[in-house]
Amino acid sequence: MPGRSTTSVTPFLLNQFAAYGVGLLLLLAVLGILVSRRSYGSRVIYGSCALVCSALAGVALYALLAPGSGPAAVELPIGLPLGRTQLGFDPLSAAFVVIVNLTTAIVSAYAVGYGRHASEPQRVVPFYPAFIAGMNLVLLAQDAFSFLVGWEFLSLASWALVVSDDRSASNRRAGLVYLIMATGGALTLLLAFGVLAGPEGGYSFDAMRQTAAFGPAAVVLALALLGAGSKAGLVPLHAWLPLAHPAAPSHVSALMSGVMTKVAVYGFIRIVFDLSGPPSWWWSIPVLIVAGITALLGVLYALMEHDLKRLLAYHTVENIGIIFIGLGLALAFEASGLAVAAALALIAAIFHVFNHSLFKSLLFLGAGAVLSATGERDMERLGGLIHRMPITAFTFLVGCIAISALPPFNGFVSEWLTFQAILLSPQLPQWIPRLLVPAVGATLACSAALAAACFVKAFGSTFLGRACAPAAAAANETDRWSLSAMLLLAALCLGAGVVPGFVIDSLAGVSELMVGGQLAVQSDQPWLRIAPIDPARSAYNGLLVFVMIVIAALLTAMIVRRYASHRLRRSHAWDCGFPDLSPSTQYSSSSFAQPIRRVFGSVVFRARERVTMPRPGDTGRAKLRLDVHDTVWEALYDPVIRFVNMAADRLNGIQYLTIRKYLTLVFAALVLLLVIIGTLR
Amino acid sequence: MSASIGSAALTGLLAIPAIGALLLAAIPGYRVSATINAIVCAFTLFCAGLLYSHRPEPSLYLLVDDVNTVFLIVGALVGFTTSVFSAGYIAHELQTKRLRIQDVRFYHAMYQLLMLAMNLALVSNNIGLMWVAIEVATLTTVVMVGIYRTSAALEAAWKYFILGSVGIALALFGTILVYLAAQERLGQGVAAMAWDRLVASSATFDPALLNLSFVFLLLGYGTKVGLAPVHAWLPDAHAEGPTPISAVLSGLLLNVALFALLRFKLIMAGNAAVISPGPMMVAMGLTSLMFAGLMIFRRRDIKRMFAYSSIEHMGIITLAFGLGGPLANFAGLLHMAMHSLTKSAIFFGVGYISQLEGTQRIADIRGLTRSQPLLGWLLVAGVVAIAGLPPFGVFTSEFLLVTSTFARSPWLAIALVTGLAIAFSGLMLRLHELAFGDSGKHHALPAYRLAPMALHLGLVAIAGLYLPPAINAWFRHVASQLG
Amino acid sequence: MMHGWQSQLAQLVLVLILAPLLSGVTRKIRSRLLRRRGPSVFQPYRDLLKLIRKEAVVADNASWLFRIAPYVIFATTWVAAALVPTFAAGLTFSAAADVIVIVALLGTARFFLALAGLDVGTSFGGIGSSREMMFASLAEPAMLLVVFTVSLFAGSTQLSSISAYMLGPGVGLNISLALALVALVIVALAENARIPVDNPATHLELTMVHEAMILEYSGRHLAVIEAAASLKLLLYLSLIACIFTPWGTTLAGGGAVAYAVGLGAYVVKLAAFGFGLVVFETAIAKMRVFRVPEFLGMALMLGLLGAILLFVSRVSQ
Amino acid sequence: MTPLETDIAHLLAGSMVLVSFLLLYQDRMFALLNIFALHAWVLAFSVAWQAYLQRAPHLYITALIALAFKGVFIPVALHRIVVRLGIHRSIESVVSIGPTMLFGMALVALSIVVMLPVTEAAGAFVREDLAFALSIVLLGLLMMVTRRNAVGQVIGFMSLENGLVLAATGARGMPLVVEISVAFSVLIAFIVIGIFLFRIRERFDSVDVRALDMSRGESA
Repeated sequence: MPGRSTTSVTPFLLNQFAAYGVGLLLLLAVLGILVSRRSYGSRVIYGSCALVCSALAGVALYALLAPGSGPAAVELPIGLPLGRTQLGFDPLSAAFVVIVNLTTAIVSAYAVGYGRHASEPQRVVPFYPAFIAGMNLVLLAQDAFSFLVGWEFLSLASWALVVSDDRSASNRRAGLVYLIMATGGALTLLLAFGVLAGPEGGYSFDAMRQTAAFGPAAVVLALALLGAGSKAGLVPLHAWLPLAHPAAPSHVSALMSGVMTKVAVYGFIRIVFDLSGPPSWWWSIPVLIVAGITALLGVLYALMEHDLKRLLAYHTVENIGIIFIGLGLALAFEASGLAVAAALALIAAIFHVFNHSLFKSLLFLGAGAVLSATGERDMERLGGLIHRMPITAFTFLVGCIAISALPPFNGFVSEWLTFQAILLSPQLPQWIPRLLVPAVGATLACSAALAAACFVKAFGSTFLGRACAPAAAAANETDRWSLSAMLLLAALCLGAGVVPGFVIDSLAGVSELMVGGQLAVQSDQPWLRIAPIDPARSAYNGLLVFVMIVIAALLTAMIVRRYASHRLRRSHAWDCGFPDLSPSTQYSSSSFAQPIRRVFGSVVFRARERVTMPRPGDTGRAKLRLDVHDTVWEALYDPVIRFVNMAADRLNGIQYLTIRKYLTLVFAALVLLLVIIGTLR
Repeated sequence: MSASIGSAALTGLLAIPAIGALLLAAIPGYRVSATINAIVCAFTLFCAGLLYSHRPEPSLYLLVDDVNTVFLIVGALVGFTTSVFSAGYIAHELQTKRLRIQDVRFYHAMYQLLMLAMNLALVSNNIGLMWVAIEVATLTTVVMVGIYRTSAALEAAWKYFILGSVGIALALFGTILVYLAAQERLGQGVAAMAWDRLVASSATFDPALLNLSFVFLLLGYGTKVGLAPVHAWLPDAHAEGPTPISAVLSGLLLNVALFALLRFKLIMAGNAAVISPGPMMVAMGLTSLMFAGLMIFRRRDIKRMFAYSSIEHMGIITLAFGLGGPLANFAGLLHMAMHSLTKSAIFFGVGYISQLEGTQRIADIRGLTRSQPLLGWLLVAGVVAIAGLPPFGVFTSEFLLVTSTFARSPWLAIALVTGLAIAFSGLMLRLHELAFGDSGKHHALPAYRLAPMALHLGLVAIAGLYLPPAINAWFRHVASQLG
Repeated sequence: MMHGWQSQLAQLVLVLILAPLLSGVTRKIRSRLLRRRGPSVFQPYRDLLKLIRKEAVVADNASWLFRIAPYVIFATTWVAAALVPTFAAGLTFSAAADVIVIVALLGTARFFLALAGLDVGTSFGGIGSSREMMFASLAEPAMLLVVFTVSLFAGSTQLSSISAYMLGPGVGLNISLALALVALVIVALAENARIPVDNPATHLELTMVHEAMILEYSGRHLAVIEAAASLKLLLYLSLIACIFTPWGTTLAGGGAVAYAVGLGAYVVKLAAFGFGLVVFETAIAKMRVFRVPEFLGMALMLGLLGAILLFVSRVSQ
Repeated sequence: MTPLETDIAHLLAGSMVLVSFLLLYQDRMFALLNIFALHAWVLAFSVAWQAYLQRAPHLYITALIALAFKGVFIPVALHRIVVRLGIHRSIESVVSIGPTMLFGMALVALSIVVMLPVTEAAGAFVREDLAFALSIVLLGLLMMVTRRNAVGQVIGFMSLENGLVLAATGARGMPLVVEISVAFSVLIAFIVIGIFLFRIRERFDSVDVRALDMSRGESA
């Protein structure tokens, strides 16, 4: 149009870039079908995925930070017959696009190297770009139809990746459970949009914002919790997650756990905060309760686990719980008009989304490196890898510290912000949340501490100690691509931990749009510290703490070097004078978890240990039998399955009736209808 | 001008299959006859296509309007692709001696007769004529179902025959009642059976007679549609007949019967005093959806399983039309078209699978994506499409249906969603067994044989993402007509 | 306005110097109470020097983690200790971290200690690490709930602001505060491996927790770790001091006299708390390992109770 | 038309209902066949009467078909089949006669109830006639459902269809009546041939589940 300089980057242009990016990814998927069998195929596809994703992340970052970039959606002629597909950024989707694509780009770079281990690339490579495209489509969608198309497309592509190694029955089962639960969630979201759209079907998000939700908004909340929660992995809808995430190839697991669940979080925020009008205060109650249970149960499940990838998957459940605690608080504050507090809680949640996407994918990539080096996922059969793969061990350690919410890494910052939000909750006017929030806070603290325990166990039994299996003893460090990707992620974990102010500031637009409030601009604070409410109230300076630790450590080291003796003798382990025993005597991952299992697990998992000691003189071996129940599955899923099976069995008889009996059915139907007709009038 | 072309096309639509039937009855060689079969179907498709743009003048006996054009074109398309698929399929059946050469001759003649009957049923303006046509279509399919002469096939055909006959009788009674209601106003004779006049003046008919008649029509034609609890013939007929016939049954015949039901629903809708037919259709649709969904779990025969899936989808469509209103009707139409294409595509695939594996037992079929990757993945795509996942068209229609339903009656929407979820789980459970896992076998199947299947799925995928504005406007227009 | 950077530096050095003395003093008093003469109060310094001069024996399969862990542990503990107001509140760095950060820093130290315990791959190291983390999984939330309670009083999580508030008129005797204090003491006992949770003096294998983790350490590494342990004890005592008995603490802008007073007050408080600690320890016996969770669970409950009481009572403010 | 004429029409239709009850009541094979023949004859007469009333000569054809085909040919054919298959002993029915009759009564009542609201405008003639036809249809269906015997079920179906023809002819000036009756005759011929060919000795539902398992790969 006249008067606009062609050089200026308009929102519309950005949205167009984004749409092209998605299209490009879909093209890559098609290309993947053709080249996947070639030797170079996987490298080409993964490499270009990395490029496209970084481009998308850049565009989205610009859209997030550039002033005055409001939504001016690209309208595509495709999509719903009764309305056009609209793609575009608003601050929320821009923020999530950045998070998703940043991580995805790095993971794709890892996959360039890791992809070589794939036995059947043609079952992985084509679906990988489709998977990414689906996630971006969900984030960019500005109308219900394309949102759900993206959502289901995403489920479909990731399902194909889960069953990519379909030879193992467990993977097939994982795929089945995953696809069914994902579709169930999508159907509930369908209902939610049905409520929002109303009878004459205003499917664009704008229309939904303008028209008040048809029907009670509580229904929307419930449906959103079910729909988005089932994909995010809220307890008790998490059942598919520990099955599906480990089944996929490790770089895909990283994406599913680190990124895909965040798309679900986005869906929840979009529906509950954006589309379904102003919340009422009690909305926060179910969210907070579910979130607290999720956080605690997730980490406890993880502690019971000795399959490395399953452990990581369960930790995703825990972190989703933490994220939803933040969201629940934000709901409570927003409903009570405490805009700044709401902004704090929301930003804490989204910040944790960002952090978790970083360190969870880092950890899964590390697990992948271990898996490809040893062929083992069972931590009981690993150990001592820190000697064989030092760099992997180092990056994995960084991930462990970050996810355990320990300073100076990023995991701590977001939990610190969440705690700050919790401490603001006495301002809430209602009683129930005021009673609930401290309990939630305790849960949060407890799960953080348990997470630390869990990752001591994970890192310790995987990388430390002595190798428990020849495979672990013969492992070799993984390739350059993978290492550099993991190092990059580790660096990002540290970076986001020491200078969190930038992240918080860049999320200001989101909080403004969603809860109508902002935090003080953090970049104004001296020395890069963050003080969300008021420096006198609470402040944290990650950079300073980090520098101080480093200086203190170096200082100590120097002093010791200067004054201490340098003599160092290698010898057998002391171990209270016991002779050097076989590696099997060292603490395994399940023995490490034993005390915690006895304290918590006996209730939650009905965990029972039975020791059978042979009588003195009897040379038989002693036995320890441990049985742990997945109570959630047994309480919730088994009954449903049993009911469906029972109904199917009952009805199945109808397949085998005789013609006369079928005629009886017809006759009965006829008489019934006639009676109805006869009585209705 | 346009009208004259239209009437020519209409004549062709009926004459070409008739001639084809006679011709094929005369020709012994199956190669030639298979080719001729396909060519005749192609001509029929062409005529149907012409009718989209050129409408003949309606007569007392024949009528072409927007509504039946949709069914005609979808039907002719499926009929054509099926005839192409059937050529290869029948050849294999001959090699394996399951069919004799004279069976094939009979089969081809019957195929065209079936086409004729269905076209006639669709274009007939006279409800009596429509009834006759549907009866003929039923009888032809009955004999085709029994064509293998195995005990199971004969048993299935017999069951189909008896239940079908009862259905026909009920439908006829309903038709007579409608005529009785009409002849008070429209006078005796053919005029009182012409559908367009019935619709025009149904407001003045006697509501009690209309109520009664709809009960009989719903059960009578509902038997043909395969709605529970009068569905019983459908699974066995699909499972035991030749697979092309299963494809035609699911893709066409069910739609034709549903179309008949729609015609009468419109007559009811014209009269304010009648008990609305909507709730009855919704109830039967929902029953079929739930019932079929649960039945899928216990199926061990692959064709029978997909037959139940047809029942499920017919239930959905009936429910949609029962709900009425522009959105739901649009969803119903779209779903009908998409289901025809997808389900026939699936049956094409299933036909090849049962021939390659030499069995229809799901338990004996494993890892198709390994033993025959293209076929396997096409099957996966087909099942994914029929289960209602994007980017396929079924998703679009289910999206519209569910969202529009919730606004009107939440509980119904929840029940609908539950049914969808159940059926979905059942299909996926079986799909995982069929498509994945290790399979020692390796089947060779020339890719071009899969062309019809790929074509259908391609169309469905395109329709899911981009419905051409012309078709879109057309469907919306029809939906608005369906009240 | 802030204190000068000198006072911050002074505190850094001060905690370093006082820490071994504190453990020396406690040991002395302890043996006195047991009717023993006991070593001199300066014995810890001698031990440290001795250890530093000895050669370090490292197990064959110990990794680089085993050798850097002591320094990380020491550094984090030291930084944490330097951030707690001792003789003066509102020091230069105190704005850099609030009490939550301090708790988390100790968590980092514990994390590395537990890893070091697992590194060599002996059974005792494993025992120590797993039990330590189990205790922590209860102690840390209890600690954070104490923090909630206190910071809800002061409306801040900055220790300086908290002690300033505690000096102020607003505070009377309060049930929540009392509960918090008890909880904090229990946590302190657990975190510093004191009786009844653990016995710093024992080497009886099956009862060890802290000692079991550092079993493989020797020489300079052991020295650094011991120093860190004593720093931790000091930290907890001064934490209790600055929250519950902030009297005499130098506030910003005080003169030399004020500093002297503050220092004196601080030393006196440490001595008093140390004495109290020893008396408590000598009075009771060590628990079985699986009684400890109940002990800590009590702390957790007390903390939660205090917090909830406060959350609710803060209705109309 | 004079009341007498309509009364005769009623009489014939009503007597068909009566004969249907006789069919329902009958439990010996040959007697059943004979009574069905009677059913067909009554139908033929009433159709002929309608033809005379409506001055519709084509209805005479329908009457003729009814008479020749259903009144003579089918009973004879069935008779021979019964003899050939040796199933002339008796007809076991699912429900014993008494309840069946009661249920039949209920059905007649139902059909009258649903016909009541039909407006007088539709003509008393049509209404009564329809009520009878409907009850004949329902009774025929009832017979199909309650009889375990193939022949019995065929006869049930044919009586049902007689009801249809009655209704069709009762509807004044309805086109295609002849064609329809022909079509139905073809249908019935199919069924009879089917019984004969497939040796369905006892009943339609001879195929039991175990047999299906083998043939269908669908074990219950």
